[in-house]
Amino acid sequence: MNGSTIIFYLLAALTIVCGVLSVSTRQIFRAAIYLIFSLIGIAGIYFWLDYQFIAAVQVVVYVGGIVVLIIFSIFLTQQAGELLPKQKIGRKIFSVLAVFCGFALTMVQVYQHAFYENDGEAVKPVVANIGKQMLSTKQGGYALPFEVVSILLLAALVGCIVIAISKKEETA
Amino acid sequence: MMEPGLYQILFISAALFFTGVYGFLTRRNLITMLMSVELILNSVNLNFIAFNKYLWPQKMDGLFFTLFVIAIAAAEAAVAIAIIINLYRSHNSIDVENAEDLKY
Amino acid sequence: MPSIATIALIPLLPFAGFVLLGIFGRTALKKPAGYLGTALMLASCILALYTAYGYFFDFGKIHGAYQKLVPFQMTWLEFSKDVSINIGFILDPLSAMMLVVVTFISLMVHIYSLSYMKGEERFGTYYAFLGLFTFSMLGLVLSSNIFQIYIFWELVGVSSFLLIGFYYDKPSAVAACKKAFIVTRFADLGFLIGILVLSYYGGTLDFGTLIARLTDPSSTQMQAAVNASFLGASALTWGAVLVFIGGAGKSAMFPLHIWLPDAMEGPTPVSALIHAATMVVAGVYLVARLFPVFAISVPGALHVVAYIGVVSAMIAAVIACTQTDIKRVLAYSTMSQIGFMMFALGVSGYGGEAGLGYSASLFHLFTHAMFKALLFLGAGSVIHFVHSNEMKDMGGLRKLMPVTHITFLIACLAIAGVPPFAGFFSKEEILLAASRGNTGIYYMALITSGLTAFYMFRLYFRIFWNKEAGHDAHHGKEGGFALLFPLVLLALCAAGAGFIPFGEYVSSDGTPLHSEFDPVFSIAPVALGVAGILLASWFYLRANDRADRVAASLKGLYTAAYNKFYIDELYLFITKKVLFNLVGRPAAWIDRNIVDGAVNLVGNETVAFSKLIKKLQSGKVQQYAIVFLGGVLVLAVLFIYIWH
Amino acid sequence: MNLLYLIGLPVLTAAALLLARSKEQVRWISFAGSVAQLALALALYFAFRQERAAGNTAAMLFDQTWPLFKSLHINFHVGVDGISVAMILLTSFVVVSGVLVSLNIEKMTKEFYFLLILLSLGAYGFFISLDLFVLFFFLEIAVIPKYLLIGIWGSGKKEYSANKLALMLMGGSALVLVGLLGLYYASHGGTFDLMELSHLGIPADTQRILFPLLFVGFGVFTALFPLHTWVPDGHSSAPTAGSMFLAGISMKLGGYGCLRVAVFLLPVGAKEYANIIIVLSSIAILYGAFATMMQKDLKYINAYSSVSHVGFSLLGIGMLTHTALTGAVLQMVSHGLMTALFFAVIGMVYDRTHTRMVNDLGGLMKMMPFIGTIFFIVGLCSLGLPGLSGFVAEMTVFMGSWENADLFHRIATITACMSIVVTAVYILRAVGKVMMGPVTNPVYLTLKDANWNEKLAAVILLAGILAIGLAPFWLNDLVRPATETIAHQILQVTK
Repeated sequence: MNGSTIIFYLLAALTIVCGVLSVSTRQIFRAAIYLIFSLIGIAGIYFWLDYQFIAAVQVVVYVGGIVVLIIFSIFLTQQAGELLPKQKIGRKIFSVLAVFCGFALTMVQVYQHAFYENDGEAVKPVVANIGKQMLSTKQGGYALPFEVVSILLLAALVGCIVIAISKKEETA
Repeated sequence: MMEPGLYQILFISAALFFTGVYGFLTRRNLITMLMSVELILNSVNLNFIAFNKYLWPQKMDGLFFTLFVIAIAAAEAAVAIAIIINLYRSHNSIDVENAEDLKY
Repeated sequence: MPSIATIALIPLLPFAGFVLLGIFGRTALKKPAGYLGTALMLASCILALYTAYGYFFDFGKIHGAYQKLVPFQMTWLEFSKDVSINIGFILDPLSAMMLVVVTFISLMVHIYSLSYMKGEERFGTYYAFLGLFTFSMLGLVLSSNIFQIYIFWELVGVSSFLLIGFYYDKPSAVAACKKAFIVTRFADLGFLIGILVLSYYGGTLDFGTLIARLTDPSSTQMQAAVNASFLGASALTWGAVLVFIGGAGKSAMFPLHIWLPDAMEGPTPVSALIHAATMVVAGVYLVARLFPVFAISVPGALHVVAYIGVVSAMIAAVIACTQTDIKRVLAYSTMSQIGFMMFALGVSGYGGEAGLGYSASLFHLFTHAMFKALLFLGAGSVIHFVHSNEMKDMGGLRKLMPVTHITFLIACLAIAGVPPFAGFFSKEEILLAASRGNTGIYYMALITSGLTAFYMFRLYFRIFWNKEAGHDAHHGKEGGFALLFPLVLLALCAAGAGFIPFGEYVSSDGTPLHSEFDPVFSIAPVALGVAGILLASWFYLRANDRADRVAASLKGLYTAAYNKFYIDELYLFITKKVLFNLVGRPAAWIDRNIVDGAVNLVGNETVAFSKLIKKLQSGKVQQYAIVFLGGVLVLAVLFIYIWH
Repeated sequence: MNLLYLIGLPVLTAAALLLARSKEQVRWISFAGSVAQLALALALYFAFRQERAAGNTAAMLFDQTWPLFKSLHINFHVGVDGISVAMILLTSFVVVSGVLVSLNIEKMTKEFYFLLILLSLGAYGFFISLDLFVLFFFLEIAVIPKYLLIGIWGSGKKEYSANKLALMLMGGSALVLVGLLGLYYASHGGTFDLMELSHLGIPADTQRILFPLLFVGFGVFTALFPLHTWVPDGHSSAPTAGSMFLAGISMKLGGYGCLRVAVFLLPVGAKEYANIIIVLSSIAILYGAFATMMQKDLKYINAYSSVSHVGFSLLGIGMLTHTALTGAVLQMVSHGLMTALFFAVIGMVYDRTHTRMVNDLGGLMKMMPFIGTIFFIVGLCSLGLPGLSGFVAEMTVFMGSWENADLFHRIATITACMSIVVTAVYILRAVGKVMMGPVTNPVYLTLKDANWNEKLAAVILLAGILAIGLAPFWLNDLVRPATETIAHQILQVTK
């Protein structure tokens, strides 16, 4: 039992506990906050795994971007102090059952499966390497997907504007 | 306690995934459903990274996929929230039970 | 022998009149319509007389017998190699005689109508219809093919419909024309099926071949027809009876006579032409045309003809005694006289002396056409004068309308069978034939002829005598030349036509039949006729209440006869109550509710089912997600543990 | 004579319609197009006669083939025989007069005419195709316009009627499609070619299965009892030209299909199911006539009478003798002309009085002698008056039916004959109420008679009716050899 292990389990606990709280609390703002912590926990795991760049992206995009967006939308749509509506109990039971079964099935499969580890010279996931491969047009390069994703983002941006704007014009 | 490895991470990601699914199934508020979806996406990202780390250390494909997923998740969240806000404007509610105009 | 064109022109000239006046009769040709129609009819009549004269005295007789000539025939509609509808002309004594009758009476009616229908708004149309009728009737009598007869039979029916309904804004006229058409149509159904039967067994539609095959006991067709039986009678009997039903409908035989009295709603000249002289004798013509088949092969059917004929004659005569509408009296009298013709055919045999009834029947047809047309035209003249059909509005008209009076009297004498007027000779022959053929029928006929004299003179006295000149001067004077000329001409014929030695020319087998006049036999009918006249004069010569008292004492019979023995009501019951309410209404209801209901049910059930399953498509995302997740899990388990 | 003109002309007309700028242009283009169709149909008739007179005895004349889907042996194969020519003539007559009577359509004029022309295209294509695939294609082309014509320009409960019609006809087409595919696979070699299929001798068991599919499928189109219920609703809701096309052309597609596909290709099946057809059609004839007696709406009267009249052609088909088959074709042509004219006249009356209820109308003859006369003549044609086409056709059917000597056929024939009386009852009732009698409504006194286009339309159809009624031999000579081919197929089975 060394420090690294302890840190890992702490991070794991943080992630899962915050995740569970985030889907179970009846106060929506708290749910968002729990989500942040859960995401931070995942970022921590990325750090733990030595994937600093991804961890940074995770913090910046998720915690700094998406969740803030979510919080803004909560402000826009939610009355303060209002509890979230309760779900039907039947639905809850069924969901728990299904989720538990699914989880059990997955884990059984995971533990029964013998993963084959590839040997070979490990590539350091440092920013320089990532950048090179990302913008490379050679074999194994990700220039094309990169462009596709950027266009997708652009399209999403335009889409958001259109969706948000259309109603206003009609009412005006 | 065991040395953390692939199986432990897979356990976390599976737990996170099903937590997200549970949230998606039981939450009635669209924003919280969106949060559940974020959890699901993150569990997938975690899997990619873990497999990359433990099974294909000589490549970075998992990492790139994670990157793209994050990018797409950002777009998705933006669009989803635009829709949610629009829905709120027209229906004055973002309860998923009420958003059923497109049935039949 | 006249050229084909000459014969063809006889029917085609009136047809040309129909087409011209039908199209332009309302506009360009409105004024000269009458003269145009009459001129065409005159030409047609001259051609007909020329043809008939030529036939009887020139080319028709070969080896001492009149031949059936078919100068022209063309295929009109081919059904199979042997069976086809041919349009052609047949010339034999029967058709030649009918040509003369039809064209002559039609010409008289054309002339008469010039005055009678003057000022009518649809004057041109009237002449067009007359042309159509004359064309159809001539086509009918010239038919060389049994289907051709049917064709013209229907056309005659429709022109009768048109003319009865000429005053189409009068609801009673509309009802009458519909009734006439539908009743005769019903009879035509029998005719049509009869044609189908005969043509099937005869293997042809051509009269000559058909008659030859169906009268020759050794021919295969004949044997097949006799051997095939249905409900106890041979196919041939059925065929003949069915054809006769068609004839009975057109000739207003009991029980299909109900349309004839109502048909009097038409203009009076039309009644004279169609419902007295020509169309209504088409049934007689039809039986006469197929007479060899009836007489030789199916005597059973001929008995039917005889009994139907005599019963009709009698019933009609009884009803005629009670009617007060003068045209209706004449209508029933027509029916009665046609009954005479029918049973004369019915009691006749084929060939030689036995064929006396045949000649007598057609002789009566000929004379009847003359005097009955005269009676109708005379009645028309009276109606024109007093503007009413009812007897009670008339009386004492003899001084006001002398010409009408004299001609009407001649006609009455003729129909009553007083010698030497035309009716006497023909009726004598019929009675003679009946006494030889069937005594029962003979006595019934004798009584009927007495009744005939009675009701005709009842009519005569009530119009021209009875009350004295109860009419004001506003009636004006008797009609002009066009009105009176046909009356006089027809009166001459009615008086003199009896002296034609008819049997010489028209007989069942074509060989001349010499009929000798037997004064002893004539005593009984003439005495009865005179008795009828005297009785009528006792009742009606002067205004008195004798008739009413007798009617009151015979109340039941009188009321029944006055109401035409309730036959109309019976038909009305059958059609209205049974056919409309028990067949038509349910059929319409079933179609809307059961057949269509079934279709709608299929549609509605589909919709209901879709309503049921569309609930699955609830629009609730989470429900979908759950189903999706469940599906994924089930599939995963299936693929991993069961179907791996 | 190139049969493709028959397809090309409507296509060209339709294209020209799309380019038209004003309603006037639309009307004149359609009118010119339909007159050209009529001319073409007449030219085809004379060319056909000439070819036959020159001694060409091939079953199908003017035939042409282009491969469509080579690997499936589907060809664009066209050709005509007497029946097709008669049907094409009928179609062209109805199209011209249909276009003429609808010159006063103001609502979406261009679309209306476009659909009319499209329908005629479907009909021509259907009648000339000798490949079942192409045949089915054109059959479907003819269905859609009907739906739209009723749904858009109709009156009354038009949506219901349009749906009902379209669904029932589509149901029929579905059966036909299954039947056609069955034929395709039954032919082993896999062919849709009509003439090839007719020589194949399809096994009796297969025929037993396929015949009902095809016959009922086409039967829906031609109001086979009890699948006729779209007829009253569809006809009564359709606009005037729509009813004319529906009854005059579209119902004939079904009859033609029954004869040309079902009976011709599957004689064994026809023989086995003939009695059922006879029973159904006899019922339809009499029952339709009785149901007509009780109708109050003029269009319903004509629609039910159509059920009854079409029954005659189905009866003729069921009787399977050469004469009866000829009669069936004659009846189709005759009924097409007659019923189209009847609907045209009803439309004219309706346009003026705004009612079709028999009880509300009366005495119209006085104000509109032309319309009244045509109404009367077409009524007479319907009740089978000699000199008009109905008589010729019905008598041919009766004569042909009577050739079957057994009691069953006899009774069926007599049942059918009885309808001539019932027909007279309802026709005279309608004529008597509507045209004769006193004028029921003083408003009617100011009504005008037909105008030139209506007169022309009526005269064109009337000319057809008279041409058949007065001189049936030309049509008979045209149709008889063609039906003989079909009768021959059946005769071979018997031997």
